[in-house]
Amino acid sequence: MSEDKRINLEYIARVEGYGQLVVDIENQQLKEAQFRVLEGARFFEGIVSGKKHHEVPIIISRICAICSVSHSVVSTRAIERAIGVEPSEQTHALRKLLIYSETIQSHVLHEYFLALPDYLGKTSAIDLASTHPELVAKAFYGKKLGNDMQRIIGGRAIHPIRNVIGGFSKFATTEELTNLRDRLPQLIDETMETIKILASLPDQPTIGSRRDFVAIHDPSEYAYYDTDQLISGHSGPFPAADYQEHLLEEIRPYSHTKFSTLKGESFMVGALPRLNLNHANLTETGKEAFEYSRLILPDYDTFHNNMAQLIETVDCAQLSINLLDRFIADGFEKENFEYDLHPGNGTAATEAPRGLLIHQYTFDEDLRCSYSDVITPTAFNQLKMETDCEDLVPRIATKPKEEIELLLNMLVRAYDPCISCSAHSMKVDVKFV
Amino acid sequence: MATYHPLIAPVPNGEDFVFAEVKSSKEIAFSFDKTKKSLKEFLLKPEEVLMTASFTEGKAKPAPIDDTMKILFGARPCDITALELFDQVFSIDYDDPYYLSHRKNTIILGLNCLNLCKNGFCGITESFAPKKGYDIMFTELPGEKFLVESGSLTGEKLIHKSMNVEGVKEEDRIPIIQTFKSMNDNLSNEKSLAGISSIMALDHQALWDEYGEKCLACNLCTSVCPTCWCFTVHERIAVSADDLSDVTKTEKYRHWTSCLFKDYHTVSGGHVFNPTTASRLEFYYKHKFKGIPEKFGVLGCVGCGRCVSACPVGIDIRESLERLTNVEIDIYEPSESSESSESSESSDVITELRL
Amino acid sequence: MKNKENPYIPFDATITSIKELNRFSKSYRFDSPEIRELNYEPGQFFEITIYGVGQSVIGATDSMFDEGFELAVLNTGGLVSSKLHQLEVGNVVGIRGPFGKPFPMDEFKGKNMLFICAGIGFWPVRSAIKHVLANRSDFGKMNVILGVREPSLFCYVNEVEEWIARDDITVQQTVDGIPEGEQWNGEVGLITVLTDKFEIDNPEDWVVLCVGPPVAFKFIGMSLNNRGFTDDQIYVSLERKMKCGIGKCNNCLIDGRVYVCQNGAVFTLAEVKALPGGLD
Amino acid sequence: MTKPKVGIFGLTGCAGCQLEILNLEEQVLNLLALIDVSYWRMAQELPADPTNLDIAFIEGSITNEEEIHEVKEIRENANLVITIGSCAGSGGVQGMRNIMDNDKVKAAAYKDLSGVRSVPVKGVDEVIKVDYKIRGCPINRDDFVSIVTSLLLGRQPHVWNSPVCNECSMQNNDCFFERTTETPIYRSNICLGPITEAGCGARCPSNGMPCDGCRGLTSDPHISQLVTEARKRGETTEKILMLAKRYSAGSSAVKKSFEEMR
Repeated sequence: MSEDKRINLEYIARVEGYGQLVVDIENQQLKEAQFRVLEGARFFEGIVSGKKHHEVPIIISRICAICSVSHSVVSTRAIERAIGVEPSEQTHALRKLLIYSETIQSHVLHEYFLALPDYLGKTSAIDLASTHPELVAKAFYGKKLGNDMQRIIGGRAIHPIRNVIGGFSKFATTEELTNLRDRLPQLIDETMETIKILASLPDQPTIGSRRDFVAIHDPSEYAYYDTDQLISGHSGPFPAADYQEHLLEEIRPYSHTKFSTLKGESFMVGALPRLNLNHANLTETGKEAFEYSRLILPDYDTFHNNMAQLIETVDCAQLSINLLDRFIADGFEKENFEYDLHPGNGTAATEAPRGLLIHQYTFDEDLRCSYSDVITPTAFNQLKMETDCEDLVPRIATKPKEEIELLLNMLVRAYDPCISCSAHSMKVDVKFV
Repeated sequence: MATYHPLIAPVPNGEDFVFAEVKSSKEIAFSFDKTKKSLKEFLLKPEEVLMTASFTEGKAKPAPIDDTMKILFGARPCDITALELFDQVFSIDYDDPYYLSHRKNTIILGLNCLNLCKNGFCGITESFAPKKGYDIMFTELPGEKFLVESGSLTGEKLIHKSMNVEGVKEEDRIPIIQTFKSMNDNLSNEKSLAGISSIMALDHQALWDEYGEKCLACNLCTSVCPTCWCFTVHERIAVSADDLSDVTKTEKYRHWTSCLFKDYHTVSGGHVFNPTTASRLEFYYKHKFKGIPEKFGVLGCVGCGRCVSACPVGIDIRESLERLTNVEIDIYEPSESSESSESSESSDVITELRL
Repeated sequence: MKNKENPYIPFDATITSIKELNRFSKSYRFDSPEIRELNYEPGQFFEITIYGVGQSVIGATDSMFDEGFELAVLNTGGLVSSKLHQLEVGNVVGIRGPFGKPFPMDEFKGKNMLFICAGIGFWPVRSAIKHVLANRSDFGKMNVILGVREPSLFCYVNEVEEWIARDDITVQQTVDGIPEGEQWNGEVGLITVLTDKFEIDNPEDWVVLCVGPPVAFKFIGMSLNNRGFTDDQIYVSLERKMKCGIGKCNNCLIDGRVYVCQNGAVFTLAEVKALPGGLD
Repeated sequence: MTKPKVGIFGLTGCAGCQLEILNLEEQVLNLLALIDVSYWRMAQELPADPTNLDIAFIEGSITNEEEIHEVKEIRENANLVITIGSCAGSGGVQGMRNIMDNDKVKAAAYKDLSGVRSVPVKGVDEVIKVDYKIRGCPINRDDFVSIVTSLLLGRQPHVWNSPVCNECSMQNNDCFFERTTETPIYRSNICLGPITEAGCGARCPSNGMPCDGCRGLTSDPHISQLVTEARKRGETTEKILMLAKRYSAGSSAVKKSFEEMR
């Protein structure tokens, strides 16, 4: 029996921002899969042009609220490289702490509110609250802690204020840091339990694919923040500044959208790629979490991105404890903001919760922005979402339409896509069905 | 007794000094010019809940007043002079229980100025030697000693209980008398604001217009001023993002406001009584130099010069007073060396105080 | 109020009845043990707190113990008045007061009384009118002039008709204009069309109580001056922003020195004219 | 008290204001006890019902024809329309392209413009009647809670009616204008506190950064005085106005305020 199905998952709920996946299935064959963004274009690269160096991070963090810390951190870092600022080790450490906070907050939100309800047969977090109140309580605990960390270190949970070019405009007090430090062990314990629960759930969907992945890489630590190197699973490391040469953007005939490719192929960024590429540098606590997860690396299964996020939540909590202990013991040094600024070009790459994030800027003699390029994780992942459909659909094409819909939804959600951030860099061609 | 009460004292804050709670006398900045803001925030809180009630049932009851005894060290003579006005304001006709409670529970330890401070003109306003308003007034003497004078029973008890007191020798007083004399001679002998109140009744429109063109109406001057006490009262539903459980909790609260704001002059229905910044500045000066003297018998300005330091656009009350009264006011810029030099040494005496 | 421990705390009062005065205004009657003890005089005002919403200053609209404690409220669309207009019988509000100087009714004994009420200015004047009616033999002649924007805005119409029926009080009414669909056979024009032709014999025997928008005081004052009244015979009530009601918060200050809440709100026109900005 | 039916809608923006609502954390459940959220794409699976709403909250600005159509539909289906954040209130940061060279802006972001359809950025009230605006970029959750509870109790939300300086001066913040010393590399030497509506608790100044006006103008902004002062500090009028419109270039009311000032 053959049946033509056109599955139009308009407004894939429970992702931040609004997107649309259109999948045409004909004779149990995938005819076309297109992931589209319904949000309007915002032209951020255009808006920051002509703006002074210190204005750019404030504006550019508005690309995406949930990754606003990453945008703020990576933009200040890229601008510092461009105009000749080399901040202190303390600043780098504080920025890492900010990124860990954001990763915890974002991963917890995604796992408990957006992904787990699918695995437990629920339609929403509100639905989940009625049957699994303990999971919802864990979610609120972790999310609130992540947010409080961002508030205390960055001055605000969304669009941080204190992270500025050259350092931080204000520091947290020892009391505030101690409060955060004391709350983190509970997050680690609770996340470990959730990892065990997820690892034990039977009949989880899988996808058969061996496509490549990319993340930033630092030989000495599990990198979340600003390294010189990018690394891919199949072809090894390359300099982050050369990202445009390696991660080519191409136009495909069936779409107006730009696609990032690695050697012409789709690739994934995010928690699972990071785990695959950098797992050797997990903290001891992170390694313990990895043991509980029962994952076997390399792991190409997009659905396992959810598990990787939970492992990272534990790892980030441990890394945060380490940094907080240090700041509680040593306090903060007053920053030195004295630099002779010069025009120039700079690139920075960091790991947003949902994957690789690259900013590049050029500043002119007047220290005004003359060129900028921002590539967000969802933009990197867009082609991979489509090729995953090619991998997944043949395995599920005989199932009922509702089940296919659910599985495709789960697939897209596993990427934790943030459509607000991709809206500015992707072309939008909306077909309302 | 001092050991057991929280101590508020001047501490460095960027380029300024502010009053803050200190844990040890080491944190105290003894050689401070003056604090950026006056001490009024400890007596008339920037925001204070007056009453709590239920949205549907009323049953208003006074909000509990924080009446822990505090010690405030480092009040300058200008600050203490201003308290003479505040004490009247908040007890005349009706007692203000909030102010009076904070006042009663704050032990004021004054510190006399031996130098003119930046932008200060207390000689003109004659507010450099208050006779009352403090519990103890300290004056730094040569040789790491302080002259202490009690201004209240509490102060007297405190001196005898907590300090090693030796008799005052007449020569100890000489430098103080000289300083006070020089402030008097240099500033207020032939220069005085007597008659300012009748001068204020005249038309100075050109001056107000000129300042109105510059003024941002930001209220920094009124917020640092030790003699500004305007407040506004609002009701709110006291539901926070951290507790949405009872949405009928309500509060009546007050917070500082400023006569420079449009809202201050706007009545129900939208009419604005002083629509221009110029007219609001006129109101501001008239209140300080006519309204307050008439009602309370003191000037509404203690010459601390904080508003001069605070004004973002450089409006200078000394310049306006000069133009209003034709009395020239010396502008004093302290040099590095003229600031009090004995900081760490003098802490010994204070340690004995066991603050 | 003087001896109350905390002058900022209102007492609770329950709304016992609500009357529609016109399409923008309602009057409210309240009751509570405190209200039964209340002592106030015409021209004084109260601060009404809607818990959680805000507070507003409203002049008393009736005389003591005549019909109970009543306040009339125009819905200006503001925070408090719009919420007050949603309230129902049985709802609780907070009341503080009375505040301010009253009309010096004792000083007026033996005088002829002219009441001039522009728009909602009628409400506070009504308390003085009722006081005079209740002590009618203490006063001489009594004239009431009412002016509103359009006929449908007249308030307390039945009561005014009762006054008109009496022979010891003269009532004159005018409207600024007659919108389409409304009926009006009386005078048309600003309130000064009535004051301009007000007949008096000995101006010094008269006292005028005039309440309305401050801008009207200027014109009414001129008109009355032309009829032979001096400014110190004309009593007005001023409106300003009031927050504390007890001379502390400074919001109602005029000219940096006169507290409307304590030195007023009743002033003679002479006092107001001597006050820069008083007639703004 | 019957629970009001609420819809939360997102147009073009960063989703931060909706996220700030989620940031109520466990209090979200208490909020749900007060209101019936019948439409919220960010947190709910379909089916959702965007009709017969008591309150519609709209986040994000209007940037294309579809969104114009969408807000009109929301207005028809809702008793009260409340915008959340500066995008919906006045265009948000993306609105800056309205006052820049639009073609250059677009070309800097996309090499091929053939597939991009957009209209000038608009705040929601440019297209439909808005009953209330919750200010800020992003909004803060206390504001949101205070406004929602106000509406539930039939009370008009509180308006500050004074500049950020009012709240800032109650704290021990240094005034950015007061200092004559050199401006550090990381910030502007202009603070928009004097012309910006209070209510944020002077968030940015309290964190060492000048106010950049995300809450919009007060009812009484002293713009010309601010421009005069900023010019004395070496800024051009053009730059000051660009800064002042960072979050509000999609509002014709704001445009008018600035034109009146000239």
